[in-house]
Amino acid sequence: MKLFLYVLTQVCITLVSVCGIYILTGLTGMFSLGSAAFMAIGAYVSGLLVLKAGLNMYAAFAAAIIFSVGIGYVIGFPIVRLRRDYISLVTLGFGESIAQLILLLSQFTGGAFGLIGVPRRVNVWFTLISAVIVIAITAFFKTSKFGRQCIAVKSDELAAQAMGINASRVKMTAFLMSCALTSFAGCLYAFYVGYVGPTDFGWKKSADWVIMVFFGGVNSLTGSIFGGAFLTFLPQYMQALNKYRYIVYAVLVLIILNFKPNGVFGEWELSPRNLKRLFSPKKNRREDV
Amino acid sequence: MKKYLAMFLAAVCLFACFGVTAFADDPIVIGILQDTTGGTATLGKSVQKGVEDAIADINAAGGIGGKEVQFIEYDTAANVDTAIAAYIKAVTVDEVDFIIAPPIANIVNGLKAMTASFDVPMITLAVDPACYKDENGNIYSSLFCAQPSTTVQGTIMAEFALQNGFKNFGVFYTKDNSYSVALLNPFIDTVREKGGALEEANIIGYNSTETDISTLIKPLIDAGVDAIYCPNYTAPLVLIKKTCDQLGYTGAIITGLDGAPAFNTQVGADCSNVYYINNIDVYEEATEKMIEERCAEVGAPNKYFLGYDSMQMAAKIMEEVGTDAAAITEKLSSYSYEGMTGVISIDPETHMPVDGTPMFMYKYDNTTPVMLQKYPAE
Amino acid sequence: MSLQILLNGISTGAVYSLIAIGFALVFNILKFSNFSHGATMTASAFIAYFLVASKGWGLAPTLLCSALSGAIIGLIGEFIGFRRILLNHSAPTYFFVSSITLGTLYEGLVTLKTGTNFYVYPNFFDVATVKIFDAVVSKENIIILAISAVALIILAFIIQKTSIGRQIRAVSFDRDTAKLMGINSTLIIQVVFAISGFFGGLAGCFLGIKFTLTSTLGSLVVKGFIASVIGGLGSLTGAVIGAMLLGIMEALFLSLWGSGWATIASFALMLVFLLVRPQGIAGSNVQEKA
Amino acid sequence: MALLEIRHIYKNFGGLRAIDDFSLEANAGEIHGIIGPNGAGKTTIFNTITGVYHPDQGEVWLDGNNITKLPQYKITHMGIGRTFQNIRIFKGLTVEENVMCAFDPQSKYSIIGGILPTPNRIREERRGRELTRQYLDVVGMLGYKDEKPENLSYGNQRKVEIARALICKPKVLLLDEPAAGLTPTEVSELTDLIRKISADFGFAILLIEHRLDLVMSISDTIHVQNFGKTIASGTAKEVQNDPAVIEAYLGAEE
Repeated sequence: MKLFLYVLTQVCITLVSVCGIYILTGLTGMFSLGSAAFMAIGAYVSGLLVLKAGLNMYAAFAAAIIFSVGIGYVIGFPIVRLRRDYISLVTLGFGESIAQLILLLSQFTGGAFGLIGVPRRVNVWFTLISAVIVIAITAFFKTSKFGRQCIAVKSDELAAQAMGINASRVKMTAFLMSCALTSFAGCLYAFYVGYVGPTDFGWKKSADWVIMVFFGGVNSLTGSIFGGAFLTFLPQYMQALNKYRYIVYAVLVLIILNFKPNGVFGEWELSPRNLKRLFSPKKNRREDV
Repeated sequence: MKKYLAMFLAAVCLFACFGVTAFADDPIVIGILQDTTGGTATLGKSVQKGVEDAIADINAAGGIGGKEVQFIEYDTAANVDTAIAAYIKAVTVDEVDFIIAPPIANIVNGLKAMTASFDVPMITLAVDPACYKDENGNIYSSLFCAQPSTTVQGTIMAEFALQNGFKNFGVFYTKDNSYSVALLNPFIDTVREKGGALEEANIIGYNSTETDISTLIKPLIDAGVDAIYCPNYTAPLVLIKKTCDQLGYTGAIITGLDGAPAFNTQVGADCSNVYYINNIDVYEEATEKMIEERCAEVGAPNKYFLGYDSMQMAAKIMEEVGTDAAAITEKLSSYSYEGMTGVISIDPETHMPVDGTPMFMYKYDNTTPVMLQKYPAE
Repeated sequence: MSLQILLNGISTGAVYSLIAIGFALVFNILKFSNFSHGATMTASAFIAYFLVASKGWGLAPTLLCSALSGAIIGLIGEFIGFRRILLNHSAPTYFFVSSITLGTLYEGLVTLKTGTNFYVYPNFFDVATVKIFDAVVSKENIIILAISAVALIILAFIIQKTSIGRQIRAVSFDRDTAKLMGINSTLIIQVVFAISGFFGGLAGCFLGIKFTLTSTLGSLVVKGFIASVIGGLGSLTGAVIGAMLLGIMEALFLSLWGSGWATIASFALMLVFLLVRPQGIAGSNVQEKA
Repeated sequence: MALLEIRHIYKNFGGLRAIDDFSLEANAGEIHGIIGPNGAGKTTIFNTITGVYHPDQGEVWLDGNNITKLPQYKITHMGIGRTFQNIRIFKGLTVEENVMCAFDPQSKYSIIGGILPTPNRIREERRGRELTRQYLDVVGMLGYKDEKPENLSYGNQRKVEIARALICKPKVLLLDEPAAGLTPTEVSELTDLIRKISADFGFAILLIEHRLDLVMSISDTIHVQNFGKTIASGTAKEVQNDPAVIEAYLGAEE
């Protein structure tokens, strides 16, 4: 049971960042390989604020998120102006630089040893509630004017501009949302594990989140959440075949990408309307959205 | 129809995840948590084999107090999250009596916060003293180390280098590797105390992802140092040695445990200028026999023997006090055990071997290891 | 900036250019950066090590074996990872995700066989280095330079002058129209993946020789990605120039500020470069019309 | 000072001169047709007005403001709505959401409203939905509001684009070949629709169209473009028998 709770916590923390990536990549089609760096910023800043400055945990979380959004704003400027395929490169470079900064500021961050002794004040219920709140926020974001504008910019940026949508501001909002959520995930991680290692936030971790969104369903929040939960559970429960773990993981994702390209859930969204539609009698059901 | 298929597929996958593993009956169970995949798997696999062979020998000699000893292997995959999941599975689902944990400081730092809430005794081989203390310095009760700390190793290497007439030192270490950083200060402080020359400019750190070793190490060679201290893993060490040869560096290269054999064959060139430290005296007759018989494809023989001794020490203690966790930890905190790597006596303050634990300095004659000195000298 | 640092930069740049060529080829035709290229390099380097190098044959057979296995892996990769996505006309980001997953799959298979201990190629030359004034260059680097130069010339010739080259350019402009014009797009895409895999094999083998052969060697593919972007996505000559620039720049920064600041400086420079000239050195900037 | 004034704009791509000294004045309620052979620079004129790119020379004034150098989305806010030559509908959004997108810049709630159901948001979303339904009804597409636009017929997609342009509350509406690919019945439907919206909303309409019967029947003034130059402009009758126009279309008389 304890193991299930531990893995559940990990799933909740991953879902918080997967929601951020869903807004950035799922809704707005921007591809970042550096989002894990914002998780690192969130973890280190909140940890240090509590350890060195004695702030209470919630104030430290808020400060860490605001700090990450600030950095996101600075790095966001080039991102919203550049062509789509450069975004992954700029964020990749940014992620590597943050990893170096963490090592260089070793007197604060503990350098290669990582940040030790962060008080473990976050339990599984805290992460569960945070995940539910973040999912709700993302769902509201998607159905709001911001969500629509993101999808419009993703589908056709020029036409969106012609309809009066400020594409740069929309991309910036989506990017800052993803920075905020991934750094919140970082805070949760730091205060659950009690230790933040410098090398756990490379570009492979950002790529994993994107794979989770695609696996579940790039246009559907429900799909991304399923993708995040399933692909986090899988490795932990495959301890037995540990050598083959990565192979099974990769084969599974490849199958989904090849045969069900828009993910296990496709466009389907868990909404009361769709549920009613799914289980209503066959005859009056038109092809659902 | 397609939608039902997707829902069914999702449900099956989620259900498959909750399968519960079978529960072993009541023999003594040892949890072997090691990195068998990822960057440090060579070390992890060597420790794992050492512990397995020790358990085989113990069972051959009648087990512990007549009870058969079994083991369960967990792969920590050089990643903190996986290590924690494996640890919790070991202590809760499989309820192991004793854990042998990886020799990697990052992993132990990640695990130690968890050990406070479970009191299963755990021996690890991470040599960085910080791994055994929480942030205000008090020791985790059920966490122990069976290998001399980096302070011990760093000091011995510095004393050895000074005694052998090296004067002007350079340091080339891996910044993002906590093992390497932990071995840094003991060496530097001892050299500076005992009159060796080591300017700040000659201490160069680089990243394990960086590949242009020639550009990085050139300042040291230009500074004309007569010995470069390289506390890095074996793979980068081979590269550093080759680059130094190419750049025409003839001074000494002093490495940590990772300069031990298999390094010489992988360099495939004259290693006479390489000095390294080791926990075992390979020419001591029992050790030599064991290396031939069992360590054919073991990547790091010294880690094999450390794993072997840790398991034997744990077995001796459980022989005396049974499998009650509190009794084991209490006994272990001041226990002393004579094994293949010499006498391991745990210091209650640091839960690490006291400073007197023996270590051996080696040199290569072309590519064959030559044992030079035993520390502390008899 | 001593001669040695310059030579180090050029030799790093040469390896990056082999990676970048493989990258630019695939980007040229499918408009996405193929991140499984890194794992193709590692896998073919390991295959060459086990089949040829450990038996003591010379450098040339090892390189050939590595290049050919790279080509084969490229073909397999195209079939498993990208064929169906191509047919479904999905968004480029799908290619990206499937290329990363493909990379994880290859890396998993490689670590399955080799575990994670590292291997070292035998020394192919008795005297490994050549002295130029006071600087030292290893023979491998010279060969890498020669091969990437020759490869670039041959490739440029194929792409510009031969009918296969014309078809490749046609498919890279518009896959579907090329199909309507009677070009077998799928075959052409396979050819491109084979050539890209060929270069990946070469790059992987040289990486194994220059550095030790570990299963995580593939992560250097990121350098090829940066080089091909600086050079202008899709253009081969741009990729090689970008790679050389990146190699020399890294060596310069490393020698000036040491490893930490060097990464940050190269990121900052890349950022400025992209803002000033978004289409890269040799790329073309097509104005999107309504 | 007319509602929309285009003063001598020039635009070239490399050596090609796409627009060579084009001027136009349009007031509320007027319909201006722009015709000419393919490649005459008609769509380039629309792109330059709406800010996809900026003219090399000359100025564009709307309702007394100089909008020449404004970014695209700002020009739309100033009151220019447009449709596209080849349909550019937002995939992944339903028909209703497509039109709502054009309304969103006017809806007043902040990011807080974006992530929480604040009263502001609920009120603005409802206002948006009502307005969208109203405009969809104008173009007769209300029944398809929950459909995916990609599944609709070509004509219906065109109507959604028009509804989307209308909701921008434009002062000037730019229609880029709205009748392209339509069946004759759909063309007459479209003609009535254009007349209706011009009458109901009273904004100026610029219309690019190859269907000369449609253009001639509803345009007040017509501008004929050829290789970027305006070779003639005036009422339908004047333009019809202008020799330069005939030559451009039917080739010179023997």
